[in-house]
Amino acid sequence: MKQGLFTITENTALTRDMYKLVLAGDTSDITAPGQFVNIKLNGFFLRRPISVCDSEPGKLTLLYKVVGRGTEAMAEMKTGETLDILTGLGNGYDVTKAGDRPLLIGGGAGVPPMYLLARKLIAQGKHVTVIMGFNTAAEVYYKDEFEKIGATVFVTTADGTQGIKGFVTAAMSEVGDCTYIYTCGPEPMLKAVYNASGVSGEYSFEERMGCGFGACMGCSCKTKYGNKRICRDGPVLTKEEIIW
Amino acid sequence: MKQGLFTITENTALTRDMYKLVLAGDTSDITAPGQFVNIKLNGFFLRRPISVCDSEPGKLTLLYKVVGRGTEAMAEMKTGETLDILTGLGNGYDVTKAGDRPLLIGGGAGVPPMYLLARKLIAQGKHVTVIMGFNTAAEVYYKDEFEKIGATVFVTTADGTQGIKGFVTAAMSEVGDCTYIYTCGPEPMLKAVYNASGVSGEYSFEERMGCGFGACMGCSCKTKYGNKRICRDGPVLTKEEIIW
Amino acid sequence: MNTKITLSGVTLKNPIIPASGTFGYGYEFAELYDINVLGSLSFKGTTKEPRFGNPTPRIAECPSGMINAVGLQNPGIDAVITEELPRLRSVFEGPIIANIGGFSVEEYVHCSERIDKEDGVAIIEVNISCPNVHGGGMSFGTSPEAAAEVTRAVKAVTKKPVYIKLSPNVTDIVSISKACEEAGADGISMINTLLGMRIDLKRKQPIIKNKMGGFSGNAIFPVALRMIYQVYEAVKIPIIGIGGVSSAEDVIEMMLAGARAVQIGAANLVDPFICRDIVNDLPNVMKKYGIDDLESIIGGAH
Amino acid sequence: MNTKITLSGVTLKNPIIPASGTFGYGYEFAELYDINVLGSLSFKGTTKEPRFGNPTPRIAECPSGMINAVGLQNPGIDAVITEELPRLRSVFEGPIIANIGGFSVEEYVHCSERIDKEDGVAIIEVNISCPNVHGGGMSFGTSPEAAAEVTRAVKAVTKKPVYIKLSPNVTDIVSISKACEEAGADGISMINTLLGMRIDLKRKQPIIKNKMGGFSGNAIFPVALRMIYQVYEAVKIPIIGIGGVSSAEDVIEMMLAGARAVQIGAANLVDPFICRDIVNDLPNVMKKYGIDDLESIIGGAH
Repeated sequence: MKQGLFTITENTALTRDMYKLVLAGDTSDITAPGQFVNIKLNGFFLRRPISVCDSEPGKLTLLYKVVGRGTEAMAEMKTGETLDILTGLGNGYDVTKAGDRPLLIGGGAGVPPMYLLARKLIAQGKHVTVIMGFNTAAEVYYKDEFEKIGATVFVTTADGTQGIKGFVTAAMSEVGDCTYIYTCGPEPMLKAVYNASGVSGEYSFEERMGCGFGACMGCSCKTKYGNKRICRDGPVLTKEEIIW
Repeated sequence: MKQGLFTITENTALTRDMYKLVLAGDTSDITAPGQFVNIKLNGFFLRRPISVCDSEPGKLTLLYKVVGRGTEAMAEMKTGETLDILTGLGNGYDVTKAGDRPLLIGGGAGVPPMYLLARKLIAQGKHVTVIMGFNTAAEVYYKDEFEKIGATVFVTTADGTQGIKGFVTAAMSEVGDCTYIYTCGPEPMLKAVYNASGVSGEYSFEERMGCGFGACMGCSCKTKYGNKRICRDGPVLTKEEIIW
Repeated sequence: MNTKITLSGVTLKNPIIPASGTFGYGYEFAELYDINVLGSLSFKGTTKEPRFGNPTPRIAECPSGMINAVGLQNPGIDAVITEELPRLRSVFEGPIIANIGGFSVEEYVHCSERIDKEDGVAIIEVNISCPNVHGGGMSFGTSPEAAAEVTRAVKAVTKKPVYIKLSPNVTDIVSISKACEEAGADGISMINTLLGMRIDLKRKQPIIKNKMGGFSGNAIFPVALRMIYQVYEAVKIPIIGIGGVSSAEDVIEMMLAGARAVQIGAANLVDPFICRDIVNDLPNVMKKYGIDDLESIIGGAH
Repeated sequence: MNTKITLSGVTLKNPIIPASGTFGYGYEFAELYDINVLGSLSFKGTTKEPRFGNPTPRIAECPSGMINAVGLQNPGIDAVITEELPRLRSVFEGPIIANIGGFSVEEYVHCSERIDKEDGVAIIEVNISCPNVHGGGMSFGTSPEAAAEVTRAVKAVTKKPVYIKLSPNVTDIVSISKACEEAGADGISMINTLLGMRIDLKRKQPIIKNKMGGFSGNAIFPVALRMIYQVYEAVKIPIIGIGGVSSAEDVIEMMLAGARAVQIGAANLVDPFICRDIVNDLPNVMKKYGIDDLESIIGGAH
């Protein structure tokens, strides 16, 4: 974990409520896809944890959903402003487990961490398939970005306005065999993926956090391997340890 | 009273701890010298009351002393930032009482309201004398500005490093006769002026305020004419009503 | 979109009420905007005799809040009835809440008897929780027996609904609220300020001349909300929620906890237009959260 | 510039102590900075048996603060003594404060007996004020008799100084602190969290699964300061001040109120380096306010 000052270089809407925030600063502590950062906002006591969408030396990309007063304030932030951010939080995904044909499944605001993960896996020569699940076509974002880096992308929408009609599990049957599943999204989606998948995988969970770095025990969960802190021992759990 | 958004056009240090803040915005509710404004600062609950140093249509000049966390934050504010300000607060000085040779006495952070007052009185053809009291030469500010508009200026410093050595009362004897006294400064100074002066006058008081516009009764004081709120019925009291 | 609510038979066009001590007797705010947009207003705490209150300084700042130790400065019940109330009624047509302070049961009774005859006053709010006056106020608010005694005495001299304003500086606010209900209170106003303090690092002495004072502002909202939630489960009489409210969202959150109406206090002192702005925002925020009728959400989080 | 202070004969190089529950057992923070700069640290509240604590969500945000309802998650006293404490002692040479929680007098006694044998532990801090566990914790902290009973029982089984950590959710914290002193407590730690609540407007239900939780952060500083000031006038034993401290200025303000040392709680969760930063700032802030020796300012505002 590192504490650093980042400068906003871009903060734009991708959809009605998903925003892209690009920051310049020290990303050296971000060591795995699936990690998150924790942002201090003026006027709010707790930091805002946001998953890493992409990270390269000096440049951090976050996609965030406006869901409350904190993220509403984030949407108002302007280029040139600086933010106090803790980076390198959480365990992240283990890319060595992928096998040849990993399947990445992101639902709604759970899509962003799949991007850096896909990029890393493709760089290792894997054949990466991504399923992105949304409620409706107007919510779809980042499909082109995934395709640009060489991922095979399936979009699902609950109302059928784009791609496959239904939930992400509807696309899973079309994808066919895969070697490993990496996923992030709302808990009902994670559970559906868990039940529909025949392979091992890593599941990223969300919980209301206090600190984001393991100190407060606010976001604990029970696993088959004992109590874990979502923020520090997670947010990624292996399929084998999950207790629903 | 009006609530308005003002844009910072200048925020610079005059001395080690006195700053000049120039703002663009609606000054139409500032009707008398000696009034004050109340500034909302990010991260602070109460507004900061600051006396008006100068006001013209669209342009407001404030001089403030850095004394705590709030004014420290003010010193960090940058040109282009906007501030939520309540204007037109307090009764202000009554310029019709001045007579031909009014004497204006400001001590330390009590100097600023004397500027607009001097400007208004000079515009009416009065012969204005200003006494500015400081601890030491390094604290002196705005002497040139007062002279530029045609005031006769006496500076006193407690340590004698500039002007007359001593307190403002030391200069009062040199000034000789005056028709009326307008003053603002720390309470011991006001009391010394009160005791040394043979004419009537108006004295501006300071008190810790809650709202600044008369609602909370936080800054009440007793006068010979009954209880008054420094923020609304004051900050200016006439010599005749003061109870020490 | 229905923002109407009723308090003991009194209909308010909306649940927004400036809290006692932050809105004077209303007429000065009426110079800023038409205060008839408000559901009601609770006027400055009034005592039998005129009071200057405590020595100054009597204000200190805190993170997300402030401390005041005004100490019930007011012109006394006679002047309030002959001067302040007529001025208020000339600018406000809605139901008025008369906030009454006191140092003895007799004083509460005296003021309530006087106020009982005033037509514009819809509700009497009895402050048994002022932290800033010695030998009275808060001591009534920290014991169920004393709270019940004041309630019974005031109820005996007025036909108007009587709301008891409770102190949060207690171990068990539930037992105090129940004692008030059993003694005949028509409603509960809660919470008054928390007892707080700040020290000036330069002088190394308390900022407030009286040392301590009443702590209010956004900071106390979670404590107010918790207490309202607890009391809502224990009593059947209506609750006017007070404590750190500064937005329409806060109003809805407090109503979900169990408040039937909501008073805005310290926020008025920072933003004199806030009550008007909350009244204006309320329908939008109701829409955002799928609320058609405010009456329907009272206690909705239980 | 002397920042040294003593607590019941234990010398701390400075009064800065991370508060229990916000610093784990220290060794994870030792990856961030050398925690030997700290005066002491109070480790995560430990109970007889391992505990997962309450169901999640157990965190909610507030203006200038937060609510937690963790509910004493900890690996139990046996694991703490065999695993956590040795790890802590490998990275921290200073005096350790062992924070003990419990649901019965017997549990407090059990944990204290075990801890009594641990060399690195300088002080036992008995938490009788956790708002997040039912049937124990806070109920001991809301009655002078119960507080005294726990104090006597723990004192009987340990030679280490015993500090009782008090709840602010009481009418009269002075009487509780005096009861602890009379029962033999060596010091008072105060305050624990205020009981608070938030409601989620979208779900219209409490954010915290357990409904309520402990409210901490800058918001509660004025309440902590007031209570410390009151208790300082009533007892002779030392007070460790806790509640909303997030700067070296806050430390000095709390010491002026009567605290002999100061714990930093919620602020650690927002800024993991804050204790180190306060230690570094302290000499500068002392200089700014003309303070040569921190011992000399304890209770200075009285």
